[in-house]
Amino acid sequence: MNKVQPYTPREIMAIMAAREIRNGDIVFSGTGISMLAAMAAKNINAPDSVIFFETGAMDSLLEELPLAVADPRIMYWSAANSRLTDAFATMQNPITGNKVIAILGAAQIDQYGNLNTTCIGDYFSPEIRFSGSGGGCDVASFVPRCIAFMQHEKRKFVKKLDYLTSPGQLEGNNSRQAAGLRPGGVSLVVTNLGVMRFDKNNGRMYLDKFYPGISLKKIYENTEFDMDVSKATQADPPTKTELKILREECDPQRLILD
Amino acid sequence: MNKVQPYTPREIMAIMAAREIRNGDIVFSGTGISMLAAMAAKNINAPDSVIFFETGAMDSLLEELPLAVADPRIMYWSAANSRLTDAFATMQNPITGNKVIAILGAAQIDQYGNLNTTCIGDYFSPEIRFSGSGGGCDVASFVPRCIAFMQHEKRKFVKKLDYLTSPGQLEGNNSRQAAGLRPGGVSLVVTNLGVMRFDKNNGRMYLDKFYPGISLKKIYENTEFDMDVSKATQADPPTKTELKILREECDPQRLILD
Amino acid sequence: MTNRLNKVMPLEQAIEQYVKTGSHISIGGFTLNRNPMAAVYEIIRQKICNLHLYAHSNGTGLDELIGAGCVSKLEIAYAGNGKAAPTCIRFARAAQNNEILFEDYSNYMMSLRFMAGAMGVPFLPTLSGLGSDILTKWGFSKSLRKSDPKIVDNKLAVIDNPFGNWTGASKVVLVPAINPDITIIHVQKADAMGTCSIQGLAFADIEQVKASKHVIITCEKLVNKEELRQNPDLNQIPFIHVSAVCHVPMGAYPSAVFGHYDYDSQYLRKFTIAAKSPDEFRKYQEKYIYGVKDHKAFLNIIGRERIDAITADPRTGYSVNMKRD
Amino acid sequence: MTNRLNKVMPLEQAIEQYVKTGSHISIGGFTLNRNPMAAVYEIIRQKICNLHLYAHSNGTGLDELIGAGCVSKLEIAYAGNGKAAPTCIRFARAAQNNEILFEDYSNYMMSLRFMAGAMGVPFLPTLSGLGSDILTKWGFSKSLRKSDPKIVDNKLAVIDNPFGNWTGASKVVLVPAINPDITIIHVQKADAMGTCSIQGLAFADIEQVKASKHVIITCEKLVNKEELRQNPDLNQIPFIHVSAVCHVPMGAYPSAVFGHYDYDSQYLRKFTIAAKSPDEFRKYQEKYIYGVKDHKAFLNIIGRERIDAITADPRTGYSVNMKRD
Repeated sequence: MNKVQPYTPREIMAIMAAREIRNGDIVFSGTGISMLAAMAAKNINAPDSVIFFETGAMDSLLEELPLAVADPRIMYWSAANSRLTDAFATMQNPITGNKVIAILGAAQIDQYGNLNTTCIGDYFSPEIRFSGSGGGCDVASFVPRCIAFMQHEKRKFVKKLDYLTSPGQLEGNNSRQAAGLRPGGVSLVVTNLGVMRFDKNNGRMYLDKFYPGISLKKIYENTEFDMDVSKATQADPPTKTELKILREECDPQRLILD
Repeated sequence: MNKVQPYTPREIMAIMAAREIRNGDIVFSGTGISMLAAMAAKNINAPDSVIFFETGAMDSLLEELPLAVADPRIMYWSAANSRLTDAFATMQNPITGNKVIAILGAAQIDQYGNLNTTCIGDYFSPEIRFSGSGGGCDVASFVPRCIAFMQHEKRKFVKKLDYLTSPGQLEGNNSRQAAGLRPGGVSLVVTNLGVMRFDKNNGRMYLDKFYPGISLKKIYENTEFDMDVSKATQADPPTKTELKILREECDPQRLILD
Repeated sequence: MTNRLNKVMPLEQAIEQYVKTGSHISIGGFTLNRNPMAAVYEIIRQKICNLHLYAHSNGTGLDELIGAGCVSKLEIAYAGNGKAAPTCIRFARAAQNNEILFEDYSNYMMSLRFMAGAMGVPFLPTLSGLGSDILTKWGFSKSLRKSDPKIVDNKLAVIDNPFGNWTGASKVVLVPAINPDITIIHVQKADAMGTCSIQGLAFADIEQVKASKHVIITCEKLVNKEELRQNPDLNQIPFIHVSAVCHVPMGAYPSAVFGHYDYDSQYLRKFTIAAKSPDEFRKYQEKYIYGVKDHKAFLNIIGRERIDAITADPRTGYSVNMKRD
Repeated sequence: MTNRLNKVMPLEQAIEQYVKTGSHISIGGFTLNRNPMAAVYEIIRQKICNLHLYAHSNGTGLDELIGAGCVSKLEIAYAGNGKAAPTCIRFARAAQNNEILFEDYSNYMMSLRFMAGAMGVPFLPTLSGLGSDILTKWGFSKSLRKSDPKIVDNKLAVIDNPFGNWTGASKVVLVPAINPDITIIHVQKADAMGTCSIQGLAFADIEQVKASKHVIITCEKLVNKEELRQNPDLNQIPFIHVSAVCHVPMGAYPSAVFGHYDYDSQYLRKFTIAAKSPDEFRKYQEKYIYGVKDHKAFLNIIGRERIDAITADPRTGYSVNMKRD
């Protein structure tokens, strides 16, 4: 047994996401901590998972951690270098798409796992403008499992998104299906406080795990909408082995960890 | 001035088609005599024409005459080897498609330049079944100029096609446009007797040129539908230079010429 | 799981495992090039029948499968085999004698249908075929379509352009996606996981593979993963699409493989002549298909001389000055 | 004519000839990779404005063009530049201050729109975005759309699947084609006629090129035709699509070119810091863009040391162990 090691919020977030990835998954990775989580899974618990990028690289070797999905580091020693249209087709087609798990970030999330990466305020004259969908809307539309990384703050866990960029369960119940989407969207939310999942029936977010030392009250106070915390248990903290691999093999340059 | 050289029907057909090709044209070539005509144009009168194939090869060197559009000879020293979807997109897109001239064959043609390459008799239970459209229907739908090679026989120049595989002017007048097609389809028919074109207004086939020694009566007798022959003049026979290049440079193995 | 590290198996096993009576199937290549012939002959030897075959322009492989009675339904754009058979003989006979149900599309339509399947959308649009009988004559009846959930309800659909006259198109033809149960292609190089590198034209192989629920790769060379990873720009098919990898040198013979061998025009002509007579055709099949154990034994009958004659010149990728008759 | 034998010209001339005030334009690359930066800077120097820019995920080039006031309308999926700027600074300011009109799509939608343009069809279908605000919030008003024939009447359309529930889809989103007046991309190798070979990921460059009325290629290496013809499988763009070829070594700097140089993370960070302050940004532009004659002069200011630091390692194609901050 490992005893509890000191770890940073970013480290536990990467490990919580990595644990969700199964051997054989095709891991769609966005920018930043997403890449670290994908590499952690591959190096720790899912050696036969396949990392791939919307830009078209499949199963890149990743001798160095890439910092963008167009980083030249992803083009080296991949199984195939293709194009955006190919990469998204791989996810839209359920034959391959159903094996994909995506890791995304967002500025806002609501109780149904819908994401906003577009703006705060009015879309046409925004207070704060963000980067936009990128491939986020596409992935959330196509694949059965998505992990969202979020900072757990009230202004980010909101009752109503300023803009719905990437569909989750829309308005819950069967509204995602009614809109014409396949089952999918965000299925796991990983924050600096805990891990959330979604009720299979009504599509609402609930607290699955809280991190050691984090109170339910703190999570409650940092979430604008009502969230069921009754099923929550404490997360197993990162093990010594997990942290060692994360630090020494996934990001030795500490590009994301710092 | 060259004096008239002996030539075979196949030779004059190849030369008549080649003369229609202009420098700068992108020449879509089908199988057989189409390829010979395309190579003749490139070697004689349109050195900057570009030969390309529905299978995806663009501007192949063609050290040897290919005998099929999937012949490995077209894959050598091309500008790019791509796929069927790319090749047809090049024609469907008017930016490039409007520069394409296609060379096709058919089993039947009607007075509006519609082609049948599918069957004789009932489609569902054919007397004679042919290869089918291949890329013929696509090309005839997309590109502004097509050359059709035909044997000039009454059962091939018919009042009504047994099956309309590749659209020409459909029922004449503006029916092609009304169907949703861009201007295009067969614009020149080259047979063993002469050369036919189409009236800009009503879309009907008329005789443009008859070959030296061929009577209008013979053409009339070998055409099932009424055809205007009033504008016809005698074709200039192949020149010594044209024949020499055709025989010595385009098909020295006499794969098509024999 | 699609990323097993080793998917290599004997061809016999791959065919048995993935090609079933009634399977919806597509095979790679175009007319006389890169048809997966070893797989085709094995399907025939295993007497797998009632296949629903999707083809754009298949030649060599298609006509063998039809000639052997393996195919009951066919969706097709073109059945020809170069100079040897401007129309495939057994295909024409089967159509004329109502031995198969067939439905015609164009090459682009069939390619788009595989592409739609690969993209995971129900259809793709084209401007091809407006005004043609391809739109109006449906080879499969409405009742057959209704009764078989694996056949789409409509052969195709024509809609008004929902974007007005955008790009100059008033009407658009929509062609429905194909997702075969199994696609078999033959490539120059594959590794044990199934990543493939096709040299020369890819035809519609990539779309066919990505549209399919299962994929068998036969390859000229089974190479190390490292060899393929050195230039990922030359690999068109990543392993995630592939179910089985079979190492079958000359596995496309008598069709051509760019960089390896040319098509055997003599064999194709021999096939055409035999195909015209039921008796001769039975003798042909007995000698070259049923009478041999596998593709290696088949190639032994063909003999060294023919194989040498079609071997590709390394500069051009085909057999220079080969007698093609 | 698209097959002139020699399309080589100086970049200044190509930009002047093909990029006009009000042009609808797209540029190649993705965030911090293979943006045609020499061309972007030349557009800025020539003070070409009122551009209508189509982008999927552009970063470096997009933010310079917007920062310089060249862009009045933008159709976009993503504006970010890696670690240096998760959201592009000048883009965000321009959106927040109503200095540009913008309309949002997703990356796949924008890629499909270029692909539709390349294919010559008015739209392509996708299952992306159903239920999202991308479908409901249109950045360009109905009246603007009506008044400008170069803008499509509808941002997109949702239709019921005309093939029943085929492939499991009940509804389909149709996204309209884009056919830019001009696309500019930067590639590793081109010949004088314009045939191009892109090494590494192609992003959506190929679709963008084939969708465009005119195309300018800038290239690291201007090579003989013969060099490209030796391996046509590595050439994604045949010359028929290309209008002008400009030989501009390091023409993507400060973005990366696989096999040649990495992105300059220090330069990108410097740009981000400057972009946050109007005064600093004017100084930045004066020094690096307006104050230099051309890309060569720009690279002279950057200096040998930075260029050596980002030069690609021949094995991996990027700068190994480069400090990325």
